[in-house]
Amino acid sequence: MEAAILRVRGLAAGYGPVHALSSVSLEVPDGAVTAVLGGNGAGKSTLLRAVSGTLRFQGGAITGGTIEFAGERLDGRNAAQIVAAGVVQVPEGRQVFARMSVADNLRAGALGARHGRRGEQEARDRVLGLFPVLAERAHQRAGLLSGGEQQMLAMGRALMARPRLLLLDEPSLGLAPMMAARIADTVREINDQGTAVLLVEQNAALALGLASRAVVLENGTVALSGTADELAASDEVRRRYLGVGDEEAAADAEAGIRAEHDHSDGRPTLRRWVA
Amino acid sequence: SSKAEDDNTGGGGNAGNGDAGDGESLATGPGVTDDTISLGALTDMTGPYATLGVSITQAQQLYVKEVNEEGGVCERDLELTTRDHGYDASQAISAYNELEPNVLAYTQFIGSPFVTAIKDQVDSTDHAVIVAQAWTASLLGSEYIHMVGSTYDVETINAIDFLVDEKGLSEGDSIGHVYFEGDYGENALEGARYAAEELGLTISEQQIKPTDEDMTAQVGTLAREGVSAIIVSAGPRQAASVAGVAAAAGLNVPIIGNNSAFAPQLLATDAAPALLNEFYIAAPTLPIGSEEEGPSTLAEAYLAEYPDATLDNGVVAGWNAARLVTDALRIACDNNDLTREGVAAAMQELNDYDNAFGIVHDFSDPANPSSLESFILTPDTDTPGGLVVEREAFVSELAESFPRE
Amino acid sequence: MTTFLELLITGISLGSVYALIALGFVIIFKSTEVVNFAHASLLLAGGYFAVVSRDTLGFWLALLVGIAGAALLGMLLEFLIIRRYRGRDHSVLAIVTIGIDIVLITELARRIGPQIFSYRDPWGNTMMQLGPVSIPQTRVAAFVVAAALITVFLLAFRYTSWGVAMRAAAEDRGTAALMGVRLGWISASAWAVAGALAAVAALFLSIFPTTGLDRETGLIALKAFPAAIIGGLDSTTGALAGGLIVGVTQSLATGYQSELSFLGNGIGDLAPYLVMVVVLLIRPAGLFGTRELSRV
Amino acid sequence: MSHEVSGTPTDTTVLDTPPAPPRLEVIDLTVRFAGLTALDGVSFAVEPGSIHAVIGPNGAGKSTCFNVLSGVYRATSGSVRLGERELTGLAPERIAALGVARTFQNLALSDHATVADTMLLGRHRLTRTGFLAAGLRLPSAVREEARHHERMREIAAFLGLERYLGVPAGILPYGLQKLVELGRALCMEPEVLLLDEPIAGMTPTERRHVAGVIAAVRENLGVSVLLVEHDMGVVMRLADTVTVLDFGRRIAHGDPERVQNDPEVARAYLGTNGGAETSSATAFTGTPEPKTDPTAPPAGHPAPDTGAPEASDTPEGSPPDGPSDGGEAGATR
Amino acid sequence: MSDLLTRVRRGAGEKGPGGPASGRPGRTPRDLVTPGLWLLLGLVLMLLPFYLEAFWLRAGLFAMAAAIGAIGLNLLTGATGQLSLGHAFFLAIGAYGYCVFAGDPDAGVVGFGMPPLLAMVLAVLLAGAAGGIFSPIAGRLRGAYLGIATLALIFIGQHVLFNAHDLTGGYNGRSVPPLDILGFTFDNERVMVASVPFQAVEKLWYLGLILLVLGALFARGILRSRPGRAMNAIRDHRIAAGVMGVPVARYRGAVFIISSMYAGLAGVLLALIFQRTVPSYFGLILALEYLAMIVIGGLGTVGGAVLGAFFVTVIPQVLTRYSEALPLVSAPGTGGVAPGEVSRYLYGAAVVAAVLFLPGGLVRLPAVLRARRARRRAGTTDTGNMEVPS
Ligand SMILES: Nc1ncnc2c1ncn2[C@@H]1O[C@H](COP(=O)(O)OP(=O)(O)OP(=O)(O)O)[C@@H](O)[C@H]1O
Ligand SMILES: Nc1ncnc2c1ncn2[C@@H]1O[C@H](COP(=O)(O)OP(=O)(O)OP(=O)(O)O)[C@@H](O)[C@H]1O
Ligand SMILES: [Mg+2]
Ligand SMILES: [Mg+2]
Repeated sequence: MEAAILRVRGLAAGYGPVHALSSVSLEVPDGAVTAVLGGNGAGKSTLLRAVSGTLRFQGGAITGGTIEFAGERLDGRNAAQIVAAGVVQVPEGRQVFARMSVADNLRAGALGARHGRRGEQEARDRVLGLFPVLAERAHQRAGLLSGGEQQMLAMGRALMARPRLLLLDEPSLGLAPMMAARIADTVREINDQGTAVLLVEQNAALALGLASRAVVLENGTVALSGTADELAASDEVRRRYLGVGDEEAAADAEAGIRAEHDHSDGRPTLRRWVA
Repeated sequence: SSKAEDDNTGGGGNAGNGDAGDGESLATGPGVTDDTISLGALTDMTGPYATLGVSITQAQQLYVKEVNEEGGVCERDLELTTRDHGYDASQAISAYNELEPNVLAYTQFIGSPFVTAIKDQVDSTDHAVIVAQAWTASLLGSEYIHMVGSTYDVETINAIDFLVDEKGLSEGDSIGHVYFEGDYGENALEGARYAAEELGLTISEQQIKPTDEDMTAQVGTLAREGVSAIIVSAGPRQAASVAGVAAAAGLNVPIIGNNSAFAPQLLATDAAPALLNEFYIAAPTLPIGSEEEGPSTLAEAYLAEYPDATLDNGVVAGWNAARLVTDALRIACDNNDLTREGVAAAMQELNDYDNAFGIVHDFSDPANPSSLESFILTPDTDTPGGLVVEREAFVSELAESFPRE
Repeated sequence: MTTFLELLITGISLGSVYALIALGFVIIFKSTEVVNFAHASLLLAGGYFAVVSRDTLGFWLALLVGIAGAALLGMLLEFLIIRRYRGRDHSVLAIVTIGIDIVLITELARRIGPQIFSYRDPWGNTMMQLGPVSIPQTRVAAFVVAAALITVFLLAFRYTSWGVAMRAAAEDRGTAALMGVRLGWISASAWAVAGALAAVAALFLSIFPTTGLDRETGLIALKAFPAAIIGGLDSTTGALAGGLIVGVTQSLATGYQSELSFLGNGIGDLAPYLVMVVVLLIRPAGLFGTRELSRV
Repeated sequence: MSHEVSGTPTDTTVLDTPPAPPRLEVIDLTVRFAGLTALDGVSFAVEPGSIHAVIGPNGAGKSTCFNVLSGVYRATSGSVRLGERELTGLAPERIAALGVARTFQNLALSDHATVADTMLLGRHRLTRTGFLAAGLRLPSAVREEARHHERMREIAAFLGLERYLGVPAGILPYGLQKLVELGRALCMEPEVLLLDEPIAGMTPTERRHVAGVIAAVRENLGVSVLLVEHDMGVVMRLADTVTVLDFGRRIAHGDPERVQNDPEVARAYLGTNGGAETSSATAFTGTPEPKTDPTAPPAGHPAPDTGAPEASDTPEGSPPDGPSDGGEAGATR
Repeated sequence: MSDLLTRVRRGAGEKGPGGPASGRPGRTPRDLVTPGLWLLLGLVLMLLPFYLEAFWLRAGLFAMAAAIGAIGLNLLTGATGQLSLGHAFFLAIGAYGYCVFAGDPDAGVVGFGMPPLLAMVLAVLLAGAAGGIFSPIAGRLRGAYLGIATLALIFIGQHVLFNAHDLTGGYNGRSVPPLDILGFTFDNERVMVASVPFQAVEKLWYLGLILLVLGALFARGILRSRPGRAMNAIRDHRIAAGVMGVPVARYRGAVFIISSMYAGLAGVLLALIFQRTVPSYFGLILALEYLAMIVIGGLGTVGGAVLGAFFVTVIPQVLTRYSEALPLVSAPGTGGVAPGEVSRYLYGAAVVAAVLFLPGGLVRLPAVLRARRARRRAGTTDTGNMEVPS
């Protein structure tokens, strides 16, 4: 395994009374894609927020453990310092600056990085090359873009900082298949250019296809970890996150319904309501 | 325990215990004990009239202190309870009612709306003598509520009389009147309108709000209309701005303000040159800086007590009011009736009352101000309090004939 | 005609001072989405700091002290209070600023007491002749200063990273932080700028033709509310336009008071609010404000 | 598709055949935003009781179409009919009153409202209690509240949400929040249900659950469902008919099988020559090499003019042909 | 259902907050204690006029009137999210409306001499109508724009109050005819009840109590059922509310009207307590005080409005009353900090503190304390990811 660029050890974090992460340890090798899998509420986003120093904006805080990036401690630093160190996150749900133009969103992405005007221009060219639609919409207000366009903008904006480690929180959410594939390509491309990626994905198939290593978070702790291939082969992962392997359900909507009905919790049939 | 009243103290609350110290039967009312007489003061020390309120209150506290040092009134010490209502109606009315059961009279009540608000209650049930710190005609008519000196309407008539007599205004001329919304300005305006009509002058009315501090627009309008004089029934800042703008714009006309339109602090500002030129104030007392005995002793005593304070007309007003109440108490004591009605009756006896501030007052007629006289003052940098007498106390004939319903 | 011209020029000169205050509102609103009702106290504080140091430091240094003091106070408010707010609803923060205002105004009024402070400024009572109209030199100065400052901020918002960062922070602090925006610095700087502008406005509001600074001076900030709204709360150009409109409206309504007497006395102060209501009826986000757009 | 398999009717006695909902017809619908045509003469019809999917690349105009259908945007031209009723031009609440319910692509929930209250909001159109009755707690209001509360619980139970009724919606995980939105829409007892990406961001298990729910809803209640979804696996299995949009235009239409094999669709949307069994998962695990740049306009298609809104500091007039929300362009929060 | 969901369910099911519409579990002892406490509180309030001196009764009455007004504002600003700085205007309409309707026809100012009870009802309706006239404007504006537009109401209101002498009596206001219900007059005529003399305050106390309780129950009824849900939805997500079938504009208008009517009622009550209405009272400061009330007490709740109203109105009175006895506070005229100033520091700071440290306001204080105690007792054990944050 290559040298780890990010080392998380015994990380615990929570939101006030809510404990979202407890003793999470993982390593992100330099120049590779690492995937984090897990169900809803497993703590994936919390992990990324902890790394990027933005937990406090959600009312959360790191309560224990350490985060090391390229040999330097990140925990305890503020978000701006972390960005300056080269760690940039694309937040869940895109969160583009809705009332700013697309162009200004991209400019905002370059705020934290100190690469000078030239650097900014280069970064912009690269981003617009990846996502030509952003050039077309440069003057449109970002909030009016479609969901997928916003996702592209969010990615592009993060790349403006030319990060060494990119944290991606569910980049494929709500994307058309082709667009998701394109994002996947982009991730691969970015990675090839030497940027390490920590990828959180609900879409395990996509994630495992991209990643060299992966961890599975469950209930705020690391349940499984290993190479992507190992995990992809694991029954547990296949059944729970890839949605395959359960012979009865077989990723089939109808079977899903039947399965639900067979369940003893006995979800009732909904009858039409008569007033 | 409950508020249930015992039968022997039930009733009007003015009966009191008859056992006064000196054997004779002195009737006493609320606020009077064997060794103290409680008085109330309702003031504004944190609201828009704080400047006035602080001076009045300090002067009254000083007065009470002096009286007590000289043995008090009716062998009792005076006790002054002050409540700051911050010019808020609910606070003012609460404060009045809070003090009401425990004081014999009020030496101060700032805020004519609030005085008006409790007027009916005073007349019908409370009967406490109140010296109000507002000189508007709307407060006249109660035998319990008094003001020391002329009301704003009369003062304004006198001011116009001064302009005509000494500043050469004549029939056909026009006067600008810059006045506050509310009863101070409006009461003054009534006087101005009456005098103007009688004298064949026209009034150019400019109503402003206490928050307006820049009088450029108003003075500009007056200048275009070619006024020959300006009356200011507003606050000191507005008066200063009027004077300053008029001077700068070359509108060289006499400006005269009501008593409340001047503060000595103005003379430390850039407005000073304009004010020292042709600016006058009509006032119901001698200025604090006068050489006469009344003002000069007060000024001395006040500065001794409050070395950092400013001498302004609030000091005079507060002192006079406290003194008026005390003198009424003395008469009531002589009459063996230290009840509220007794104090009110004593006020009526003060029909020739010289308080050493240049004007003789008559408090016997509730329907009329205690005096119709005004001094005309003018700013002067070298005098404490910043004002000197320009024209001695006088009553305009018009003021005498001013109809009062 | 001269009358009208004179009123117009008086109004513009007064309006430029309102515009300065409104600009402060707008900058705070743009960067932190807070409607700052504490602006009156920033203004009064700036003036107070300046006038109390006038005697020892002389006019220009004292003015600097006032500006720096108000800027610092603004930053302090941002640091101690605004920044601590965890919720999302910015109208709650607006109410917080009301609380701040009450405390600060009370304290400043207590300190100022009965005094009327004079700046003893270099312009004095000189009037300037503009064609048939003469207006105070101080107001010309106010107009020039206001126009210059507003232009500077307009450009800054549009073209500097500071402007981009400020707008980003205004929208979503969390995401802006992800971009490496130093949030603390950004919103503190907005509050500082607003404080500084208020201090400049305080100067022009307490020198000729006004008498001086006293405890009531801050109330004039109330005039800047309709100014900021008429222009549009998030528009720096709007602040200028709104300020001028309020100034001119007020001046005209005062000047033609006798013609307008059917509306009651003292219409001059009410007129800006009436204009504001009319503007809002036609353009709910003010003349230059951006309509809030969002999609689902 | 084979909806006879789905939703085993357990209790046939109470399942009176629901009256068919009216047909929803979109005719030549065009929506333009300042300089950008989001929908360009789109027509399709949702047959009563069917599941109709609308798919297309990001920015194709699917949500815009939903926004017009639910009255959030006003169409530039064209018309939408529900049975006999014309929907274009009606305010959102009027459309809701006709039985059109929807969910939102990005959640539109109150964070602090409990799940129960959130779902009861959906009952708004079915209930009458006004301010007076509510304030005075008139018996009629109490009765109504109880009755609808009961029904809301039924729907919650159906969705598996009954445990969370007392919990603020905002603290639920994303998947559950989406389910709450669906519950809220179901609480409107809709005739037509518009679902904008109902399973995006869910785990496979949750996806299966929700897909089952959708099928069961159609089966049990007989409502028409208009579905926007990028998970092709689910779309193919659930939908009876599919309409494909690209750059605001309809590029394909028909049953899922046909649409999936349409080369145009593959080019513009799927990015592969997508076989019938293409699931979202397999589409990603392979190494898809998009042949064309998906974001570039197809040949012959006019590039959208983006002379649109100016930078934020300039006055922005309402685009003459913009969508309208009670007189204002665009939707406003 | 996925087991992830089940896990979540475990956490939440144990200790859901039991929101208004959630399933109500069987009665716990606490459920029985609460009605008992309310009963006791009611009894105490009923008995107070027999023990408290008039000063405190009057302070209490001011607070009750304020509470009614604050409830109305909280419906508008707290529950529907429409910021209003113009509440004082509607208070003024209520107060002056009552005077005009009930006023003596021959008293120099316009008065219709109606029966006071009718006048009271009409005044409340008039306030509602005024709100109705403004509501189309209110319906168009958002957030800060609405807030400042309502500010115009204050200035317009003051202008009218000062200028329409015939109606309002001008600067010094006009006197308020006492309320009279079926021959029982709420004036200063002493009536002995259990040998306690009852004057205006004592009599009005009961009127105030009744109006407050009715007003509070009415508002609670609204908030906890269909209209309340719609109002909250408009506040939280206007577009979604419309799509769910809520006629947003109509609702916003209706809430504006109802809120104005509450203000009108508060105005009538205030007028009855003052026995005189003065225009300067109904200014910006008053409007800001009402906003402070609902923030300090708690946005969007009836209890919050009531608590906030008591806090904001009673604190200055207490401080003024005990100015001599309090440390740091000095009697007027002795230099130092005046009680009026202290109370302003206090409630200004309270607004800030409430928002920063007690989001949800005073009403949430017991819940927050309870949660903190519970947490301390339970230590910091992980109670699952779905525990409801307090
Ligand atoms: N702002 C917040 N306040 C309180 N609790 C929160 C907050 N954000 C998340 N949580 C809780 O923390 C836990 C972990 O949430 P997190 O968002 O990290 O999960 P996730 O794995 O990203 O889920 P998803 O797939 O839904 O994005 C969940 O139980 C969630 O409810
Ligand atoms: N209110 C608006 N003003 C201006 N442009 C808009 C508005 N709403 C949508 N658009 C534009 O219309 C186009 C279609 O958007 P829409 O949201 O309908 O796409 P979509 O098909 O739902 O995409 P996705 O799958 O990404 O959600 C986009 O280019 C978007 O930028
Ligand atoms: Mg997440
Ligand atoms: Mg969409």
